[in-house]
Amino acid sequence: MKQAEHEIMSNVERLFADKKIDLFIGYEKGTLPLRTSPCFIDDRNTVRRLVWNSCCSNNLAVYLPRLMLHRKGKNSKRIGILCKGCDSRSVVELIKEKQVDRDCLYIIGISCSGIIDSSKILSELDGEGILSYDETSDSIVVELAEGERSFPKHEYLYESCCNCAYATPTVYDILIRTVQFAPKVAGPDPNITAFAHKTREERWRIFEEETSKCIRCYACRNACPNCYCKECFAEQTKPRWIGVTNDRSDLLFYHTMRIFHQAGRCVDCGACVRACPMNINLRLFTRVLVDEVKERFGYEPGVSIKEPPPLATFSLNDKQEFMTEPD
Amino acid sequence: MNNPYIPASVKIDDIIIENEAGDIRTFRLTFAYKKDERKFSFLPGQFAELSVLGAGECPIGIASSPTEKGYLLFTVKRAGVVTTQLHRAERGEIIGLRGPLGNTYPLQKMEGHNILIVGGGFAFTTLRAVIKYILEENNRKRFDDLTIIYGARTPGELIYKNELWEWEKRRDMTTYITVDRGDKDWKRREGFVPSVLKEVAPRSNETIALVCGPPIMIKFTLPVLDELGFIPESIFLSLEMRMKCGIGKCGRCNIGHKYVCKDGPVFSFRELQELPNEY
Amino acid sequence: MKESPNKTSNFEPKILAFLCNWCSYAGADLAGVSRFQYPPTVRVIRVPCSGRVNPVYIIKALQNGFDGVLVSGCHPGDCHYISGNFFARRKFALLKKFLEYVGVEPERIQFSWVSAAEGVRFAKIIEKVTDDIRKCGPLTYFKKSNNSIEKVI
Amino acid sequence: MSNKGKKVAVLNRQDLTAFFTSLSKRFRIFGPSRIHRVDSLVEIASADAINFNYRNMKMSPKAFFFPQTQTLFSFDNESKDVNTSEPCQDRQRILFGLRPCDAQSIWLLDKVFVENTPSDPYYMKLRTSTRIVSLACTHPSPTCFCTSVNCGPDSEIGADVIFYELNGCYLIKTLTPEGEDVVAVANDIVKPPTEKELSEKEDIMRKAREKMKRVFDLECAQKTLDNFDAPRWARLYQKCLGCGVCTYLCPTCHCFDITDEVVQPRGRRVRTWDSCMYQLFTLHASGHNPRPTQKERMRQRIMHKFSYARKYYGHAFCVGCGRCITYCPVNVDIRQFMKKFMEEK
Repeated sequence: MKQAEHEIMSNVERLFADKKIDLFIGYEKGTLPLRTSPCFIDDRNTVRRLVWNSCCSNNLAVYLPRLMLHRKGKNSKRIGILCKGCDSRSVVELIKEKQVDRDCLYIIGISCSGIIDSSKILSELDGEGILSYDETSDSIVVELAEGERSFPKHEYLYESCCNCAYATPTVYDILIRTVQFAPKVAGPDPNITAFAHKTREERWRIFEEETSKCIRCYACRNACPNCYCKECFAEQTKPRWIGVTNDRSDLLFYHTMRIFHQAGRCVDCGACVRACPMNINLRLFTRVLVDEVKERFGYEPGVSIKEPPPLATFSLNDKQEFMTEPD
Repeated sequence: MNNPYIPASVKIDDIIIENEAGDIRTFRLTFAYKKDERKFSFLPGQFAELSVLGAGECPIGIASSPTEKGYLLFTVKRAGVVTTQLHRAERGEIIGLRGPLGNTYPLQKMEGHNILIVGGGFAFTTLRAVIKYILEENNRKRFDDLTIIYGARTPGELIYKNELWEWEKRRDMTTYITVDRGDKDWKRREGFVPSVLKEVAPRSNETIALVCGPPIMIKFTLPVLDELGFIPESIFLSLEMRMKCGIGKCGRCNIGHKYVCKDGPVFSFRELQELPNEY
Repeated sequence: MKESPNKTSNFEPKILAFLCNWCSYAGADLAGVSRFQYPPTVRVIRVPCSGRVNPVYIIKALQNGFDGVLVSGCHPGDCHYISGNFFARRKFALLKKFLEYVGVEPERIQFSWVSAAEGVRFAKIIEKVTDDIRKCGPLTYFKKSNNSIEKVI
Repeated sequence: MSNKGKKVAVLNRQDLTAFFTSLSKRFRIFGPSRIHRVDSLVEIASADAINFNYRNMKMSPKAFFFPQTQTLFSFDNESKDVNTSEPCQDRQRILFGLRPCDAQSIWLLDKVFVENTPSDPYYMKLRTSTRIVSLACTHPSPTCFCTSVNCGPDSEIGADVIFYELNGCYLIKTLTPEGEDVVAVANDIVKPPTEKELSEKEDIMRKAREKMKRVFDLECAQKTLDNFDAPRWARLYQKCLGCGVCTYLCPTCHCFDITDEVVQPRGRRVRTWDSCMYQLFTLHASGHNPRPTQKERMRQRIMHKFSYARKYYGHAFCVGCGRCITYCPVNVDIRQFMKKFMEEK
């Protein structure tokens, strides 16, 4: 991991030196244990702040649409961005949806071996103060007041990383290969299939119970790179689609529609699940659309820039088994 | 314990369409219950929250002066959800009114001084209130001469037209009415309010200036007032911010540590210079 | 979610139908003109094309008291705007799968193709949709109630 | 913390259940309990439902007085007649186990909703029917910084009664008249404190305070804070996503929105939480927005808590609970901001 960090720093330093980029978005050390934080580097001598480890969880592509808006017209150089596999797929989606143009970006891709869910480790330590943490190739070593504890990485990954099929970025200008430790083979997620086999009433009860925890803080929407609308349907007043209260039915409406707006676009990076302060298991509901789009249209978002998004195109012989026919 | 969020019900007595485009209307409201009317004592410069049940509330300056007994005037431009509903209301309907809110123009400070009133567009509502208050017979002698400079984009956009022509004829005040672009039968002055102000150049000593208008007009009027020798303490601005509660609690209308709904909407330019310019 | 077992036949479901102006609306018109009988449970909204129906409208309908929604458009290939119903077909495929997955009865949201000449087909589809939704019973778990209890604790 | 004048008593740990059963006759008791690994303040029936080893609740207690959704009044949408009958509040409530920082945050909210005239009747109704029993902190979590914002693990501001957890017993200090009739219920099972217990409490508290070294000094950060156009504002906001997590979880954030909601035939005017970090918070109907980008909004949040509130209410509106640090999706850390303001001259 340290070697990858140096590679990133030297690349970014060279890019600044050659005046190719005037801003680089990467990760810096977080102020909380097992957390990193996005950072915006705009000159050479602060490149030292950049880090790379298994806690670089945020999807940095979320900043690109607003930066593009901000830079329109000004002849600024390119934006550098560090992309893991899922982040690069988000960048591809943003390029496809004309929010970001490819030649305004300088993408440093980094193959990723899965990101650690710090809340899983912290809840096991039950609030114990972590003095410092270090990382070996396959486990996280945490130093506590009374000694050390090590946590094997593959047991504490985010669900999205557990069956990630794109550990290597799909678009990049430079690729940094870290020591590759392949996560489990990408297959259907066990607790998603378990949910799908429950009875209809049971599934609805879980959906209603999960969404009723929502406090309408919109962290899931603002953390998602695909959610860049200037005015979200949830906040429109002319017409007002949904109420502003945390009324049970408004929460169902909001989550149903926000998730459905990701149909055929969601790259399953897990940013919404990480951002939610109320631990709503959003992935339980977003994942079904990812699988359905793959199975029905054979399309995976964020893979190739040229392939049109599924809902922006059609084929004459799309399956229509769901249509109602009079008996 | 009285509840500051419950609106008093008022009846719409009359609706006057003020401009040609028809998106500015003046509502003449009378209180449905006498006890609300007694409680509603206000001075020029204050505003109130007009409330349409089912749509919401919007803060509108009180355009009538306390000297006009028995009714209240509110001039509303159709812009958002509530104002659109208001513009759909007909005569005789009951709507809600919460107030009076905010502070007033500095009437004590203005006594014994000349008054310069600079207004623009449809933000002439509270200025009309203070003009009517000054022109009241027993109030008029408390103030020296009164100069009004009021302008709008086109002749059709001028509001309170009949009162404007009346004020022009009066001798105890001087009124300059201008438009940015006149049409063929516009005989009066043409030009932006700040340039007319520079041309008219009223004396600045012993004079209090009240300014209210769109941000662009204020931006160009203040330097002209400065050239004419007006000190920041004697320039007063009535500001407009997004508001919801109107009683300094919902945290939305602050400029620095002051709440425009409670410590304003009228601020002296001196106060505004101390506050961060985020309005 | 208390599933009210109101399966008795006297429950009259309220169904919203988005009918595409060029085919389904004309088909419904034909059904009416030729006096084909079908249950009066459907309120119709005419839309220029089935592709114009935004899923927000469908969820809004379920929230405001409808028991089911039908969207009907031209047969693939007949669309006045050439590809409106093709895009719609993909969108509805995903919407139906998603709502079914989270626990809404699949019969509550139905999509169909009805051409301008198929008055009989339109009447039969309305009958089928009404029976399906009558079996599901009134939609209570999505409806917005106006005495929503506040979490004042 | 001076002990003179304030009634101090000691309650053995085993008598806690008896204390609760007699309390629950007169009060509805809300206490900390862990549900799906989340500590929250919920209504509890008996003492053993309380789980005592919690750092702090995830949600701040403001929801008990200023709920996320509150009906101001309801009306019939056809006849437009208004019904302002508020829901009746039955038995008095006790919030047991509030941390001192949360108790102080309620004291700050009182400044906004009660002391700032006209006072808010909805808040008053919930506030006057509730008593706060706080539990002093013995081992603060890494994100706590209450000692830097003149609050502390044993701060008594805002609480009616404060419990100090010693080994084997609790030292109870009554702080307000309302607190007296909470402790009066346990008069027969409490005993006066011995010298040993008092000194034990002092050094437990000293140890807790030392665990949290002061991160920044509010006074000297204040001076550089007011430099409104300082270049650092342009760097601090960049990673903020503009979501509402920090403001909705913050115990002292009190901004709200008032909207009308109609479900035919009835309608209601409802007050809901709002956040200065949202884009539409200050958007005028004309399209003008005094705070157009996230830079102004982040600046507003920091300035309101540490500068404007001090000028308007005389006290910084931050109690150092650390929720905005723990739950921010991009790890924006308010302590880091304040340290930067301190270092800058």
